[in-house]
Amino acid sequence: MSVLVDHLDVFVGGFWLTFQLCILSAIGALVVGTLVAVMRISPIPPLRWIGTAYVTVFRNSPLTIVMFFAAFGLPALGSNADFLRVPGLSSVFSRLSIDLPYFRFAVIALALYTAAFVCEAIRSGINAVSPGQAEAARAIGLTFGQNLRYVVLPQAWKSAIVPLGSVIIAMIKNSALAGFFGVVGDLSNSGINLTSALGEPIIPVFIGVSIGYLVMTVPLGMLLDRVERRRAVAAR
Amino acid sequence: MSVLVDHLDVFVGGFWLTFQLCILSAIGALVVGTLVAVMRISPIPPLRWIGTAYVTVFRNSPLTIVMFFAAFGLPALGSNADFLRVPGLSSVFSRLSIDLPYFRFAVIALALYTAAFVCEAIRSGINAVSPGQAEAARAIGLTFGQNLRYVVLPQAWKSAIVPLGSVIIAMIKNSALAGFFGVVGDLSNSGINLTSALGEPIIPVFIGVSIGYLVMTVPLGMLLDRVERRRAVAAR
Amino acid sequence: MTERSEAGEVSGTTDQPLIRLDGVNKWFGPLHVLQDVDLSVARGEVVVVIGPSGSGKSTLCRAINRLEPINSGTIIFDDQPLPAEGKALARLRSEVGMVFQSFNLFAHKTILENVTLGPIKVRKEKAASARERAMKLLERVGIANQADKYPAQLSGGQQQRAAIARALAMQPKAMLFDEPTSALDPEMVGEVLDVMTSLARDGMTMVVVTHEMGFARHAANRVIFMADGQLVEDAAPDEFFANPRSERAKDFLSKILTH
Amino acid sequence: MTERSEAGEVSGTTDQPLIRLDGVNKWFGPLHVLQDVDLSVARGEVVVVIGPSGSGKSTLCRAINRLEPINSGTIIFDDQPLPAEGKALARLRSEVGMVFQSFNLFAHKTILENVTLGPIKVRKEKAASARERAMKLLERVGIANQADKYPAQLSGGQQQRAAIARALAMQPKAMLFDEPTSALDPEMVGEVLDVMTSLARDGMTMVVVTHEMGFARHAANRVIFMADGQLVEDAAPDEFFANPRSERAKDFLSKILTH
Amino acid sequence: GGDGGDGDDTGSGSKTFEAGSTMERLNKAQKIIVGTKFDQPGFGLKGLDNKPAGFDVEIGKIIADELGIAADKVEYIEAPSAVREEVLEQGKADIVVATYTINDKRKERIDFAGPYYIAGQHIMVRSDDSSITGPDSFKAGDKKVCSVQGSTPGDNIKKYLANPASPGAQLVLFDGYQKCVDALTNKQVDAVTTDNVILLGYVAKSEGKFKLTGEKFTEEPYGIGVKKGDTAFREFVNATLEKIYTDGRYAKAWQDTAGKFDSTVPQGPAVNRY
Ligand SMILES: Nc1ncnc2c1ncn2[C@@H]1O[C@H](COP(=O)(O)OP(=O)(O)OP(=O)(O)O)[C@@H](O)[C@H]1O
Ligand SMILES: Nc1ncnc2c1ncn2[C@@H]1O[C@H](COP(=O)(O)OP(=O)(O)OP(=O)(O)O)[C@@H](O)[C@H]1O
Ligand SMILES: N[C@@H](CCC(=O)O)C(=O)O
Ligand SMILES: [Mg+2]
Ligand SMILES: [Mg+2]
Repeated sequence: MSVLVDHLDVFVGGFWLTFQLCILSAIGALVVGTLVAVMRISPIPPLRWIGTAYVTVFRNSPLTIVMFFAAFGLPALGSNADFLRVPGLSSVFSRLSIDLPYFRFAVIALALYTAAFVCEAIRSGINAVSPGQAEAARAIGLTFGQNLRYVVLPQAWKSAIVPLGSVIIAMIKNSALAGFFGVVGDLSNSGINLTSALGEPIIPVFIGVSIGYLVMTVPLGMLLDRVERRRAVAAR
Repeated sequence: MSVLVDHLDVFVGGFWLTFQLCILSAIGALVVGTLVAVMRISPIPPLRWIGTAYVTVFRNSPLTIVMFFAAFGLPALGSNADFLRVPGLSSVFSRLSIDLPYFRFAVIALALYTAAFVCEAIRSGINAVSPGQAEAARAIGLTFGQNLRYVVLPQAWKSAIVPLGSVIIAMIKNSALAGFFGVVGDLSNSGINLTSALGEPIIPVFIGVSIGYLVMTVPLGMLLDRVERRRAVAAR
Repeated sequence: MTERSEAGEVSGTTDQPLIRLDGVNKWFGPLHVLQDVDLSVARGEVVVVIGPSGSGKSTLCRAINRLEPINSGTIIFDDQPLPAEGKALARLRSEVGMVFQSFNLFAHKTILENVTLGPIKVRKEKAASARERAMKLLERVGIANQADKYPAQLSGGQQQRAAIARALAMQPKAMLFDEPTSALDPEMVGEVLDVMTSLARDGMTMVVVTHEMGFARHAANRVIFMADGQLVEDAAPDEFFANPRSERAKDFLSKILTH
Repeated sequence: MTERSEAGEVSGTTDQPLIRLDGVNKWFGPLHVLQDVDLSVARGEVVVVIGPSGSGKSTLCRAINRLEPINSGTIIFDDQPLPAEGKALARLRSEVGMVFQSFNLFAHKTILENVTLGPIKVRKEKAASARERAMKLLERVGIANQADKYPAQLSGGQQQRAAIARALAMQPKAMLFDEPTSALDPEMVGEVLDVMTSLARDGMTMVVVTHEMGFARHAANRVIFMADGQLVEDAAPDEFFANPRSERAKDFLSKILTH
Repeated sequence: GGDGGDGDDTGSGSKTFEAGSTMERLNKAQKIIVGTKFDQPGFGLKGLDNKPAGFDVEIGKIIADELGIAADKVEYIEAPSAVREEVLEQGKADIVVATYTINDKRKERIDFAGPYYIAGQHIMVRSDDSSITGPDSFKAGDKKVCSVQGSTPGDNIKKYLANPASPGAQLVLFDGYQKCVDALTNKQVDAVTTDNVILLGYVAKSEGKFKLTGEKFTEEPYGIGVKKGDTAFREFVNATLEKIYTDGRYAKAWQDTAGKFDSTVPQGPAVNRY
């Protein structure tokens, strides 16, 4: 296991990059997922159809495929995802603004894929809000948008938080795929480099990589368990 | 898109292999997941701890890592997963019994990973069975095992079926990773092989691959939606 | 009763009813829930709707502010046909207060926020003035001291009074009540009926679905008896209770009045 | 009452009680739910347990077949201390029938399957003979014609009678009833009490938690009054109802007997 | 063409190119993206310094140099076997130097300069294994072989298998050669097949555990991939190659990298101006 000590810098660097990837993708997924959820419950049928189609496609396709399309389809369409080179953001997330677009592609793929699940988590939260709430809001004259904004969504978030947490945990694990699609130096990719380039034995390296992911996912999972349990007690 | 027509045999072959992989992994995941669920609710604390540890580790690690351990860790430990070369099974699933172990490794990785989620789905089903059922069973003298077998699990399956279905859909999508770990000829791997070596462009190839997965996942998802809706109506 | 006629005069169109339904039909799938309903409610009038369960009372109520769209017929409110959707519908709804059986206070907002949300977001009032008016309304319904609590912290009767204040805060031209007391423990029914009676006395136009016969007798101008989606009877309360014309109303009253 | 003494003689140990609790204590966390409980129930005896909600009646009942483990004291059933777990505990439980307030019929099995499951899986009887006996029991409780239905298709009273048949199918030495009629609509209480009365008459040893004073008066040998985890009073029914000794029992009876 | 400066001349502004040409664009930008392998000892292997090294990398640097771009202005991206055409088509790299066999299928999508080296497919086995003597040893069906997804050797070897139509029983394809080497070490497979030079790198690294067996059985002319239709740029690269064959830079590049595994310095093959 000395590889963990000898190459600690590699693991820490990989962890940090994966962490950045996850933060950015999570933000993207929450924003896009909320929008899609709103589309799916909107009173305008075409919007509903688009929302449903979005969720059906992304929920039912492997993430590898989505990553493939992001990594090879976007460039084929002529995009290097330069819109993600947001000046302020790049000072923290330096990978966003470099010329090589793979980090941006990975963020896009992870965010779009995860958004479908975020949408469903939020929808389940919206369904958990008693219909009387929305009805009362309509009865005092709030429009659809105001109703969502001031009455339904603030309450939906609460019961969506546990499913959303599970979605984010799944996303963190899914981020391990980014290494296959050209993101250099993330946690699982640095594991692969340690083994292939430096000839480190595979098992200890991947134990190290697993620990890196568990450090992110297990505490989040425990937090969710606690929220869930507190909620269950409160519901009695 | 002519690649879809020209290489239809490749896609169909890949689809068939992925289908076999999924069937076998699903069976394994259901069996292991049920066992782990039983461990998690068993009256014997060490079994409970093992069950909880199993679920924590597999739920929180990326599947890529699990696949890595199966494909490179098992051989390092000297196992070629030969116990999966079950004579009868091999006549249907010929890949099980060949010398190359990667198909078996993929089955093991997918099954063990998915089992953690199966366990949680079954546990949620068990929790949905009213405690009075198990109590009545104990009161007439059924042992823990008989109680599970004749009273609790048959009822738990019913409310676990929708979450289990989602777990299986996720597993089908996850099977796309197998191609990265040496399973030759599954859907996503055959897609990759059509590219550079045969000079086919990537986008149409991967549209074909996506269709292959959607053909498996979307109908299953629609079936689940219907079951869920019927259940919701019945519950009123 | 003085203020009431006053209110009528102010609007200057006392002869035109505030609410008018003409040949209204509503189906839920195969179920004909409202059958050719004609009804008009004058400004300042208090109409109580009674009838057996499933007869369509709630649906009637909800049709009036288009929480439930109708299949045919016309509904006219304040001389305008009900708008179909969008901003115009939202405006119409803001002019018709509605009080539900299950209160439906916004669970994540304090009582005060519940009452000010509509004025601020719909009527675009200043927060300060909305709050001030809200406090007056809460005082009027007797729960000013609960303003900063959340709905779950209040008793059912307090919640329902808050819901009435929330509806009043929009300064509606009419109020609809759908069984406002039937989710309440018996000791709390009185406090809500008191508020409603005082509203009626102040000249508010009200349509009230209720089984509280006492309220119907003392506060209503008219009682309407519904059965199977039809308005079977429409009479002054004294007349109706003393002398129901239809068999169904007689039957219904005999069951209801035995406890 | 003839059969009853007969049953006692057959076992040949009439002098030893069938159930004996000695200094039994049970805590739920800080809550002392059973406090030094001593109780013995003779073979063929019918004991009714009454007492206010939360006094520990259900816990007492459940302790007797160890559905609830106790913290200290001993419980002896049929001259054997209760086994702690495993097969021996399962065997003990199969000798003590239990009937729950909420029936707890196995929802995925027909009534007949409910009744035969225990005999086949626990007593290892042949399916055919178990079915035959089950049909006789269902006839006895008056629902033989419902044998192939699922629990959800039966009324509450029918379900509870099926639950009694299920318990009887194990040929238990004693039966425990935990408020067997309190989840029933009033018109169904009678049919269940009738079955219980006939059981008592046939000499079954019974511990019955119930608020049905009629049953207690007519079918019980003894009435036990529990309060706060203690057995406060233990007397013949006539004596108890006519002349409760403790203040608490008096108080409780005055509340219960007013309706 | 350029001004014909030697290897030490890295001055940026000192070169001028025809207006509108790729050469001028790259020179102006003072940056070039080279697609190469990251996992091939001798040709393109990335270390933990995040910089790849090898013969292909040196060729890339020389071309950059001829364009007036300093070595530290060269950016590298990984070009795994399966996606080299995409990397060029989508403009993710300006050139691909990545053990890249010239063939007609690929020429339909991109253009090749070169060849600059002629490799050939070969087979690597464990040193103690004498049962495999060439591709025909796979015909019996009991020997298993590993190669890489989307590579020509992975496709070529199929016709030597017992059942070419369903190769899965004998052939494993990973996304990189290192995984094949692991599989060979752990005895999941009996052989790894790809170009001889790639295998030589692994043989050298293996400290005697692996050896090559039999003879090369194909010719793999390595080219430098450029965007389809960019004839001027292709011609520039071809001219550069011809120049370095003679001025010693080609030989030095070999000696510094792959030469450590195969000391016979290759003769620069004649470029193919198709
Ligand atoms: N959203 C709906 N979809 C289908 N049927 C409905 C719906 N809402 C109401 N109904 C049916 O329409 C009929 C009238 O319902 P409504 O709620 O108006 O009756 P009601 O007079 O208010 O009864 P109650 O006294 O029980 O509140 C009933 O048969 C009811 O089942
Ligand atoms: N599983 C449990 N965990 C914690 N406390 C419990 C549990 N079961 C019962 N209790 C508490 O123990 C006390 C006695 O409960 P028990 O159910 O025996 O009362 P009871 O006399 O049957 O009341 P009731 O007439 O309401 O059924 C109560 O205060 C109850 O809240
Ligand atoms: N030269 C072969 C194999 C080398 C490689 O896998 O890159 C090819 O171009 O496909
Ligand atoms: Mg109603
Ligand atoms: Mg109880």
